[in-house]
Order: sequence, then C-alpha cells, then structure tokens
Amino acid sequence: MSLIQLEGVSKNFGGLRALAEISMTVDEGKILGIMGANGAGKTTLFNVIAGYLPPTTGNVLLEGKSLLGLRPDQVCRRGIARTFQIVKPFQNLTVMENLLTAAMFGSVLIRNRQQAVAHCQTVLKDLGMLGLADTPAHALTLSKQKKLELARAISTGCKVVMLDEVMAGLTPPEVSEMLGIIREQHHSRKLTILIIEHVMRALMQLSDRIVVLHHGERIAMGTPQEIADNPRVHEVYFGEQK
Amino acid sequence: AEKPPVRIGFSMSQTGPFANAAQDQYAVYEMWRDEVNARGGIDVAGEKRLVEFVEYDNQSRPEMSVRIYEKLITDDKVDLLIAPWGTPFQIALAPVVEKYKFPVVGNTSASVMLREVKPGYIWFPTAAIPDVMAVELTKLMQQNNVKSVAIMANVLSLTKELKTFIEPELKKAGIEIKFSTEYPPSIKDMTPMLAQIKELNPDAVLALSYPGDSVLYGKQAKEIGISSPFQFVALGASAAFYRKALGDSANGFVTIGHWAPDNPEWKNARKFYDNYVARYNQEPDYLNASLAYLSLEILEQAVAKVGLDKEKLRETIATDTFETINGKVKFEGVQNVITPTAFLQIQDGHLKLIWPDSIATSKFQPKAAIK
Amino acid sequence: MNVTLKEITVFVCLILAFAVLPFVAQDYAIGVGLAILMWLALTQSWAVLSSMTGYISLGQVVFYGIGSYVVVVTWQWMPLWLALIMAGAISALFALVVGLPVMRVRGPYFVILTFGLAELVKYSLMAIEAKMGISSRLLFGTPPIETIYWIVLVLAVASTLLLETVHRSPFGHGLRSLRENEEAAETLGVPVARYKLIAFILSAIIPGMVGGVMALRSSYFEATQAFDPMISITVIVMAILGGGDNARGPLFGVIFLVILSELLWTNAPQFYMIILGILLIVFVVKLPNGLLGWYRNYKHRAQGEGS
Amino acid sequence: MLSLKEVVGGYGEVQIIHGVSLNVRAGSVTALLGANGAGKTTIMLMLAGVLPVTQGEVLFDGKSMGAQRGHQRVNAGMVLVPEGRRVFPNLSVEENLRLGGIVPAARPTWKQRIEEMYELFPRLRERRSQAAGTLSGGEQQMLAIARGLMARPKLLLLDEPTLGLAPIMAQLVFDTIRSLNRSGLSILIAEQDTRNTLNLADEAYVVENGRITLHGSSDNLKNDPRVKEAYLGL
Amino acid sequence: MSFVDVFLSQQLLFATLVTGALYAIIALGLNLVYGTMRLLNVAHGELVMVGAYVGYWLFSVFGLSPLFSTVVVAAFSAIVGVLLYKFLLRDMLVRVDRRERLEANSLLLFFGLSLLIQNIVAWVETATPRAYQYMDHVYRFGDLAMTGNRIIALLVALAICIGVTLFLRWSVFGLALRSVIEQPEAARIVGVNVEQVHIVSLTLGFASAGVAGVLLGMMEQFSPFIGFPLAIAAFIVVILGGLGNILGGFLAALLLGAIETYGVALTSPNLRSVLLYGVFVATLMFLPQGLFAKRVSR
Ligand SMILES: Nc1ncnc2c1ncn2[C@@H]1O[C@H](COP(=O)(O)OP(=O)(O)OP(=O)(O)O)[C@@H](O)[C@H]1O
Ligand SMILES: Nc1ncnc2c1ncn2[C@@H]1O[C@H](COP(=O)(O)OP(=O)(O)OP(=O)(O)O)[C@@H](O)[C@H]1O
Ligand SMILES: CC(C)C[C@H](N)C(=O)O
Ligand SMILES: [Mg+2]
Ligand SMILES: [Mg+2]
Repeated sequence: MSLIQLEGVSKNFGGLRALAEISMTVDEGKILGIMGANGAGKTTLFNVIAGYLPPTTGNVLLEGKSLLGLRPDQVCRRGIARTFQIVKPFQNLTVMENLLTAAMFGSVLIRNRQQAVAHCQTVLKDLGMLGLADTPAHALTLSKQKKLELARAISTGCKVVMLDEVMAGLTPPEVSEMLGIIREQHHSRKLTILIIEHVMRALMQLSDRIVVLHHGERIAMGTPQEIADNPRVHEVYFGEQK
Repeated sequence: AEKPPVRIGFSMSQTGPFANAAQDQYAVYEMWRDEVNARGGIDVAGEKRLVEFVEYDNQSRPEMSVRIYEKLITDDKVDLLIAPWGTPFQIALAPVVEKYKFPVVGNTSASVMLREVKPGYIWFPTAAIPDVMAVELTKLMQQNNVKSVAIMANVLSLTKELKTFIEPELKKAGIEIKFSTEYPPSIKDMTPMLAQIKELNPDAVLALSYPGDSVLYGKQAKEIGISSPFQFVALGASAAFYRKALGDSANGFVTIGHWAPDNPEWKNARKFYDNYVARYNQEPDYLNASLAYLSLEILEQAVAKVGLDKEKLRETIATDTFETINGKVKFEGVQNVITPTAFLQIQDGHLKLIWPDSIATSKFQPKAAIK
Repeated sequence: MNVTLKEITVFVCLILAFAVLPFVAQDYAIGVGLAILMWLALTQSWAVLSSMTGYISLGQVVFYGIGSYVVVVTWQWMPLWLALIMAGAISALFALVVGLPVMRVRGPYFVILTFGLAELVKYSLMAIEAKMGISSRLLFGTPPIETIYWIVLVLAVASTLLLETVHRSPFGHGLRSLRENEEAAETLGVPVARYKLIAFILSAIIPGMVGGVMALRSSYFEATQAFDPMISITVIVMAILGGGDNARGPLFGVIFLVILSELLWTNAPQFYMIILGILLIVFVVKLPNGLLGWYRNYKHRAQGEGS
Repeated sequence: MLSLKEVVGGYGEVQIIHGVSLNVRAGSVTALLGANGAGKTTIMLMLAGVLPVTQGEVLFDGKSMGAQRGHQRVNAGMVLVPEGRRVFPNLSVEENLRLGGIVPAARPTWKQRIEEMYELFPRLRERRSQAAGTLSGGEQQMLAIARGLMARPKLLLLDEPTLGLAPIMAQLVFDTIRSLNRSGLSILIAEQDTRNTLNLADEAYVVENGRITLHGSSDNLKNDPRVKEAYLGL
Repeated sequence: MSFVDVFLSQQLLFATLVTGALYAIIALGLNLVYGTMRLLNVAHGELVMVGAYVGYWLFSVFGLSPLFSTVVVAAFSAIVGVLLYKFLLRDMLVRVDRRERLEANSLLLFFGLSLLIQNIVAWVETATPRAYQYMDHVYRFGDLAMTGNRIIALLVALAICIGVTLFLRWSVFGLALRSVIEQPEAARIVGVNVEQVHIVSLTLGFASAGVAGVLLGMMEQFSPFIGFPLAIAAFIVVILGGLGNILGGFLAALLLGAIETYGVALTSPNLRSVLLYGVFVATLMFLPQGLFAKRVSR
C-alpha cells in the first residue's frame, strides 16, 4: 500500500491557484523528488501535507487515513516531519535543545530527558554535527541552519520526512557529503522522503521518482531518466542550457 | 535638660490618584506643627515640648498605609499618631490602632460605614455622614421650592451612599426625581448625561461628584447650559482651586461643608483662616482643612490634659467635650454628636454657610442662569 | 540541568530564614517579609506564563483581584481554607474560559489585551456591585498578620517549585520552543495552543490565592484596590530586573526591589520615588541583562580569571 | 574601486575575520569562494556597515568607509543583496522595490527603475501588490536582487544570489550580472555555484577560516587543483 | 432621550469629535514611539501631563496663549526626545545584543522615567489639581453649545493628525519608517538612515504628546498623577487601530470617542469603562491584530 496519497489537492490564495488538482502516491521507503520553477507550488504542497495550510479541495492520506483537519503538531505525531525552506531555528536555544524539542514532542515522544539527549546525540553524530551541540542556533551560518532543520526533522522519529531545499547554498563537495548523509539516513532509519531541490544533480541521484510542478499543475512524473528526457520539463525548468 | 520633641507619625497620600485630594489636609498638618512650635511647643500635661513629624507616603494605597502605621508604632515608636487622608485609609487604620491600643482622631473621612467601626481607639469628627446629609439636603431644597431634581452620582463610596439615602427622602418630600444615574470615577465626558438633564429642565441638579468630576461638571454644565436654580456638587467645591478653575461660573453651586470662618461663636475659626491664607496664599478647603485642624485641636487639648499615656488619652478623647474652630465637639461611640450637618454655597467667589439656620452666615441664592 | 545539592541547600535555608522571621521580628519587619513573599508568589507565577512562553502578560492582577473577591464575598460564612481553594479554582476557571482566544493574540497586542482584560473584569464587577448598591466593604475579624504571613509563605514556596518544575519538564521545554518560534515548534509536534492554555491556567492559580489572603490584610475592601494595575506592572518590573526564565530571576528581582524601595521610603520619604526612578534608569543602562545576566557574567569572569 | 586592508571583525566579542585584504577593480566581477562558515557573509555584512570593522581599513572609491554608516554607503553607491533575502515581509513587492531606491541618489528615477525591474523579473510584476513574505522562496530571492539594483549602485555586493533559484532563473541571474557588469557596474559576489561564478568573474579570492588563502584570476583558479577539489567537486 | 434623539443630537456628535480627537492626538505620539520602535513608553502620559503644566505656567505667569504654548511645548518635548535618544535609547535600539530585550528594558526605563517626571512635578507644583480658564466663552448654534477652547482643541488636534498623516503618506519618510518597523537591519542595508528615522519619530511622538497636554489642560483639570490613565487610553487606541498604523489609530480613537458618548447615552454612564474595555477585548479576540490589520490573503 502506498504510504502517502494525495487526492485532487488544490490550494488557492485569493485568485491565485498555487496547487491545481494534484494527485499522486508515495510508496513506503521511497524517495520522491519534487521539482518545478520558482513559485510552482512545491513549498505549498508541503504546507498542505504538514497541516500548515488547509487545502481548498482534495484530500491527503497517510496509510489510508485522512490527515485533513489535523493541526501541524498532530501531523507530526503521525510521523510526518518537515524542514522549512526559509529556516526557522529556535534562535536562542542550543543545537541540542533544538533537537530535544523534536525528540520530546515528535512521534518518538521520549519524555525522559536523558534518553532524549542520547537519541539526539546519535542524530547529531550521523550528521556530523556533534561538535555544534552547545552552539546557540543564531550563531550558525545559513547552511548550518539548514542542516539543523534536517537534524531536527529526523529527531522527531518520523516515518516520512519532507526536505525543502536543504542543499541550497552548499558547495559541490558539501552537496556530495549531504547526499551521503541523506542516503545513509534513508537506509538506516527506513525513511520515506519527499525532497524539493533546485540542485539537479542531487535530485537525479537520490530520487526513485520525480514529480514536476508548473504553475501548480503536475506536468510530469516519472523516473529521473524519464524526467531528464522530457522536453516540456526542459522548456519550463532548465531553459535552453542543458 | 531640654525634653526631646514629641514625635507624631502619620501616612499621607503624597503620590498616586488621591494625592491631589490629600493636599489640604497635609498643608494643615504642617501649618499646625509650625504654629505649635512657634508657641514653644505642645503642652504635654503642663510641660512644653517641640513637635516633630514622622511621615511616609502611602502611594494612595490603603494596605501601604496600614504597613506604615505598623512601622510608626512598632519600629519608629512615635508618641502620637494622626490620621491619613480619606475614608478607605482611616477605616483600614482602625484594626491597627485597636491592636496596639493607640488612639487616633480621624478627620477627612465620611461614610455610613464609619459607624460600623468598632468604637475604641478611633473617632470621626465629620458631620457629613450621608444619611443625615440626605435628610438635611432634602429640607434645604424643599425650603427653596425645588419640585423636581436630576441626580448623577459617582459610584465611589460617599456619593454613592448619598444617592442611596437621598432618593427615598426626596420621594417622602414629594420632590419628583426626573433623572437618576450613576457614573464611574473614570468619567471624562458628561455630555450624554447633561444633554438629557437639560432637556428635562429640573429645578435642581444634584451632581454627587468627587473633586475631579466636580470641575468637569462645572465646565460642561456651563457649556451645555444647565439652568436649574439649585445646583449641588458634592466634593471639591469647598476648595479654593475649584473657584480658580471655574471662575464666575462657580457661583451658585451648593456643596458639602459645615465650617466657615465667619461664625463668631467658633473661637479660633477666623484666626485659622487668616493664618492659612497668610501662609499658603489661598483659602483653606472649608471641608477637609477644617476637619484636619479640628482633629489636631482635639488631640492637642487631650494631650495637654493627660500627657502621652495612650490609655488616658483614649479615655479623655472618648469622654471630654472639646472647643474647636468648628465649635464644640464631643464623641459618642465613634461619632461627633454636636456639630450639625451643613451646606455651603459659593456666592460671589466666596463660600458661605447657608444651612442650617443655626449656623448659617448667608441665605441661599438661586444660581443665575448662564447667558 | 539537574538540581544540585547547593541549590537545594540555598533554597531550604531561604525558606527557614523566612519561617523564623515572625518569631524574632516585630510587625514592621514581618510586613516587609510578607511583601517579599507576596511579590515572589506573584512573579514566579507570572514567569510560568510570560518568561516561559514570551507572552508578556500585563494583566496578572486579574487573578489576584478575582481571588480577593472570592475571599471577601465569602468571608462571613466560609472557612478561610475553603475560600482560598475556591479563589485559586475560580481564577483557574477564568483562565480556562478566556484562555483560548486570549492566547491567540501575540506580541504587543497580547500585552495590552491582558491589561484590558483585567480592567474589563474590574469595571464589570464594579458595575455589578453598583447595581446592587455596594461600593466598598468592611471586613471584620480579619486574621492577624502572622496567619497571613504563613499562608503566603506556603504560596511563595509553591510557586517557586511550580516554576522550577515547569522549567525542567518536557512541558517547559515545549513552552520555550514555542517562545522561540511557534510555527517551528508546532511542526515538531508541540501542541502549541494547548500548552499555551495550560501555562495560562497554571499562572492563574497561585495569584488567585495570594489575592485572597492579601485582601484580609486591610479591613477595607474595594475593587479598585484589588485590581490595581500597578500590581501587574510591579510584577513585570521585578521579573525584568531579575532576568532569565527560571525561578532565580524573580527571586533576585523581588528581593532587590522590595528591599530597595523599603530602604528608600523609610530613609528618604520625600524623594524616594524620584530616586527609585533614577535608579531604574541607571539599572537599565548598567545591567541590560538583568540581575541574573549580570550575576552569570560575573561568575563567568571570575571563573575565567581563576583558570 | 573597493579595497580592504587587513580587515578584522566579527559578531560582538567573537572574532570571525582575522585580517582580510582584497581588491575589487572598477568594472570587474570579483568572486569570493569558500566553504560554509568561512566568513564570506561576515565580510559582506561588514562592508554593508551592519557589522563593525574592528581593525583595518575599507576604502571605497578612494574614500575610507570606516566612519560611514550603512545608509551613507548605499548613497555612495555600494549596495548589498544580503544572504537570506531579508525582504520586508509585510510590505508589498512594489513597496520593497521603492525602498530599494530610497537613497537620495536614486530617488528621482524611481518609477522608471521599477519598470526596468519588472522587465527583468516579470514574475515580480505579477505579484506587485502581494506581501513579500508570502512569495515563494525563489520569488523572494528575485525581489532581493531587484531591490538591490534599485539604488543604482556602482558596486554591487551579492551574497549567494542564486540560492534557491531554479536553474532557468539562476541562469537569468548570471546573465543579468554579466550584462550589468558590461554596462559598467562593479561586482563582488559570494556564491556556491563555483563553476558558473568562475566563468563570470575576472578575479577570485578563496576564504578559509576568516583569512584569504588563495587569490588569482578566475582562469587560473579554475585550473588550480585545490579549487578543483574543494569547490568544484571534481 | 430616545434612541433617535441620541443619534440626531449635535451635542453628542461634537462631544464625540472632541473626545475622539484628543484620544487621537495622544495616541498618535505613542504610535510613533511604540508602534515604530517597540519602545514601551509607559511614560507617555507623563509627557502629556508636563505639556498641560507648561501650558498652564505660560498662561498664568506670562499670559501666553496656549496656542502659542503648543509650539513651545512641541519644541521642548522634541528636544527632550533627542536627548533621551542620544543618551539612553540609541544603545538599546541599535546594539544587536541589546535588541533582544528591547521591550523589557524600555519598559523598565520608561517606568523609571515616569516615576521621575511625576514626582518632580509633584514636588515642584504640589499635587493640588490645576485648571485655568481660557476661551471658555460658550458659542451657541441652535441646539449646539460649544466652548471656545473645545473648538480650538478639536481644530488643532485635527490639523496635527491630518498633517502627520499626509506627511507619512506622501513623504519618503513614511516608507522609510515602515521599513524600520519591519526589519531595522534590512532597512539599513537598503540605505535607510535608521537613526534618523528613530529620531524623527521620537521627536514627532514626544512633540505631539506635549501638544496634546496643552490642549487637555485648556479643557480639563490636571494633576501630576493623571498620566497613567492617559497612557493606557493611548495604548488601547494604538493596539485597536493596529501597531504603527497611524490612520487606523485615528479611526480607533474616534470609535472610542463614540462609545464614550453614544454608548453611554444609550446605556448608562456606569457602563462607560465596561463598554470601552469590552469593545477592545472583544475586538482583539476576533481580530488579533486590531481593527485594521492587513489580512494576508489565504
Ligand atoms: N500566503 C500566500 N498568499 C498569496 N500567495 C501565496 C501565498 N503563499 C504562496 N503564495 C504564492 O503561491 C505560489 C507558490 O508558492 P510556493 O512557495 O509553493 O512556491 P515554490 O514552488 O516552493 O517556489 P520556490 O522554488 O521559489 O520556493 C507563489 O507564486 C507564491 O507567490
Ligand atoms: N550571530 C553570530 N554570532 C556568532 N557567530 C556567528 C554568527 N553568525 C555567524 N557566526 C559564525 O561566523 C562564521 C562565519 O560565518 P559566515 O556566515 O560569514 O560564513 P559564510 O562563509 O558566509 O558561510 P555560508 O557559505 O554557509 O554562508 C561561522 O563560523 C559562524 O558560526
Ligand atoms: C472629603 C471627605 C469628606 C470624604 C473622603 N475624602 C472620602 O473619600 O470619602
Ligand atoms: Mg519553495
Ligand atoms: Mg554566507
């Protein structure tokens, strides 16, 4: 059975249609890449799934059960975590404290502080951030803050994680490192991943399947190879340059 | 060797919302101290000793005032206490002086609640208790052909009580109540009330107001053009600033007060008045200032007789009759049973006692309509 | 994060010091002690909501006032202990009823809303009382200051423990997260609306009871006193003076301000407000991070030099 | 055009930049390369007057910028497009643009300038009265660049201008930078898309741990093995 | 009075306008300080109070018209604002490590300042209430009666409100101000002179508070302790109209003026404060950003 199912999801902002009748499914343990031009509706899609915005029409299901009407914290408890494209760290808390929130309130729900700290330490270690545990979040560079977003999302103990441009602003070697991390987490934690990226190399290498949005509509869906060969995608996304 | 000065303690609303009202009383306290010291000091059972104040600001908060008196008694160990300003403060003081058996003569408080205070160590010389005032005021109006009234009352204790007691009196006297309402102390604009009163055109308007809103009433009644011949404002109009704030339009207002300087039978009344004017360059408040001064006179006379012993002082204050600027004063229970309840009117910029006839210095004059 | 032995010792010593005070001092000193304990109970409770969540309430007095009313109205016919429990319960109930819509409002809007709410309750009660012909009340047979002192001591200790417990619990961690960023906290599973409501209710109970006992301090009662907005402001000023979000900040702030103003009004009665005003301004300039911030800095430096 | 001499600075007591010297020649594109946390953004913020320069000297057009505050630097022609966009979230797109041109030097040509920006990024015209905070990430990035151009700068400081832009938009931004440069604008750019950046730049500096560790023409750097490994991922 | 009478009464309309205009101008000053810089100026009422006293002194000692005093008071308040900024506020506003506690520290600072001002005035002038008569001739037009000073206060307050609104709408300053409200750091980056914006709004805010004080003193009695309720009224207006939204503030002030007259005329004066605070609380519960919040389209 597919883990996540979208049925005709639309979202309007006033007169603007940011999502138009999006239907799709994501199978358990798969990585779905999402691409599309700026303003195509990618982040909006995450917002709808996460319970952040109510869809104008349509339904979102997790394991066959509707998520409609759930608040973001309830969605998170069901096992869907996310990162924010425009980062929202807890500025005055340390990196560890940032993660503790996730561990104490996310779907793992570890209420014992010692255990929660241990849980977060493994996450930090996996992401190579152990050294930053006691740094306050506001002292991190933007790209470190993005990594913090990722660590925080994983720390909730989620089944599904939605990553919104976590690789933006990384140098190519850093992208490679991040790819390794995500793959590793994907395997070790059996995560289902939805990932938005403009870094094509990353998306092509990671995704099992890719869906392409354009002006809120789904214009293509398929394996990375199929998407790479799709002329429509070329036209709206890459421009003349290949 | 020189005897140490007599230390007299009190708390005063020097800051906060009541500070403006408490100033007259405070001015009298200071004047009295200087007068006494100029005479060589206070007579303590035959021995003259200088007077020294120990005073603290209560920030207009009664519970702060309670703490201050506890400190004055137990920490500063003062010889005598005098009263803070106002009903809330003096009532709150009662249990403290009861506990320490320390007599205090109250002054600027007025409320029927005072009678519920357990008699013992505190007394209230005021003659402006609302239930009696209600009766007297009704008589005064009847005598001056008032057939209909409009009442607007501040919900603070004194004026609220006055309203409660006067309404049945008016009905008994056959005076029609055309309009009756209450308003909160925070009032900023009386136009809605006054517009209605103007339309009803009653013979009398009773503005049962506190000092702040008394000025507001005066200004807005003039603007809207209230032309009732009998207009009463409860508190504040007995103070000098009221006439300063309103000028000619203050003339004709009737107000609460049972003292005036020109009654020849009140021995030191004129002297008190003159000294006050000389010192402060303005008239004393005929209500609060005179009450404050007479409470000091009572204390002074009692101390002259029995000295500083608390029990003897209590005994003396509770049983003796005192000669004051407001005539004779004698307490039964907590109350002064001699001074009559009375009213003042502003006439040509001066305050005149117009009721009761026994002490009146002038006759009621209808308030002139404003051009 | 764990409670150290030193902290417990200091805390117990402090309680003992306050506990012996009534036996060794006269009324004035007991009054000062009572003032410290009362403000401590109010400020620690305030911190449970405001320091933890960043929702600065300027209406803490509303609970104090409601509690006062409950005790005053039931004074003649209900035993004090029961009245106090009712005072706490009714304050909490009030918080529960208005909590959801109130806690939706954020930032400066919340600050002024809470102020307005307290005033609204005050004036509504006054209007109702005026309708019933009451404007103030006399209370007969109020308990001696020592009794009041003991009750407030218990409340002050309780509120300190409450704040510390919240501070160390997962609940407190959730509150701190939502203070930093409500949206992010929510996506990480913190039930933001519910937590804010619970914090609001927790911050209401003890002030309700404090208001209840303190109403008995004076035999004269009226609504304007029980709902005096200066109480709310004083609480905030003390918390800011202290700084931080654990129980130590208010403790510093309260003791500092009470003793300072006590020294000032007894020694310079004419000018103490002016001096206090100047000192507050100097304080902001010199110690912008509160007493706790200054203390930490000081300790930090001392350690730095030592090593 | 711009030269930094042994510049030192950071956040409060934390020193991040430990003596950086670099030059941007008039009419050139100069690139700052470096890993995460190297200090590129810190340098940019110091140039814009947001962070203080505690030691060393910044010369712009031959004048020392030490005492010049942020707005004076903008007025003199040095404008930053900050990392993380920093748009005014509750103001409309158009108001954001007008603010970009608020310095006296740019004010007379406001209207015309806004039209030019709309030509450059038609998406912004479509969203002109939308609150900037509700734009998509990429749209906000376009707005930040357009806002920076509004002031008619002589020197544009770009901190990761293509972050979060789709390839087609990123290409547009690079093209735009190139044509702006052709028409005389000097540019200092920090960017992670090292390949495209080096193709565009005349000169480049590599920053590591708050120090310059490598400097040269971009053609040279493209072939430098250290750069290849660390920043091109080859 | 019947329902219809109430609404037709010119007297009530006039009262609404005067009350509303006074609220508007008092709140205007606070909005420029709190709305734009988040300085929790709890001493705002004291500035108004000082304005009233200065007007009184100039009138009773030198016989100067309060209208002239408004200019003196405005200049004086503005200078105080600049000094305050230079010596106390700039650090709080500009230093990054201080901004975090800006609201807390400014509350403490202004609270200290309000104690200071109140008590210095009380010390110099005593707490005795003051009032004076200026232009208190009553003009009658049919059923409508107005004292000269209330007409003048209305006109001056209106002129200032309109002037400031136009200034903020049509000058660059208005836009710069909004950018500083939103994100001071980004404002600096685009070239806004942030300190200048701070100083201008602070001086404008202080000056209008002073002028409001002179107008108030012309009409009502005052004492050193009237400040707090005035500050509260101003906070209510500012929040109701939306923080930093000057025009919204004026409309909110008028609304409160209307409640205070029409609301009271239709119910009971005893309900005045219940109505005022009731409307305020209810509004915020439904519209958490005030009456005129910009609603982001959803
Ligand atoms: N609250 C809102 N009100 C109005 N329009 C909105 C709102 N939120 C998003 N939009 C619009 O919806 C469109 C889709 O936005 P979304 O953030 O989903 O884009 P995106 O695909 O994530 O783009 P990017 O790659 O640039 O991040 C954009 O054009 C944006 O301007
Ligand atoms: N507010 C702050 N307080 C303290 N240190 C900070 C702060 N902001 C950044 N830093 C530190 O400054 C150093 C340099 O950061 P900077 O943002 O300049 O790097 P960068 O080269 O721009 O990196 P990136 O490519 O990730 O944007 C980092 O080590 C970071 O941790
Ligand atoms: C003026 C006094 C006779 C009344 C007193 N001030 C009171 O508050 O009630
Ligand atoms: Mg996006
Ligand atoms: Mg950077």
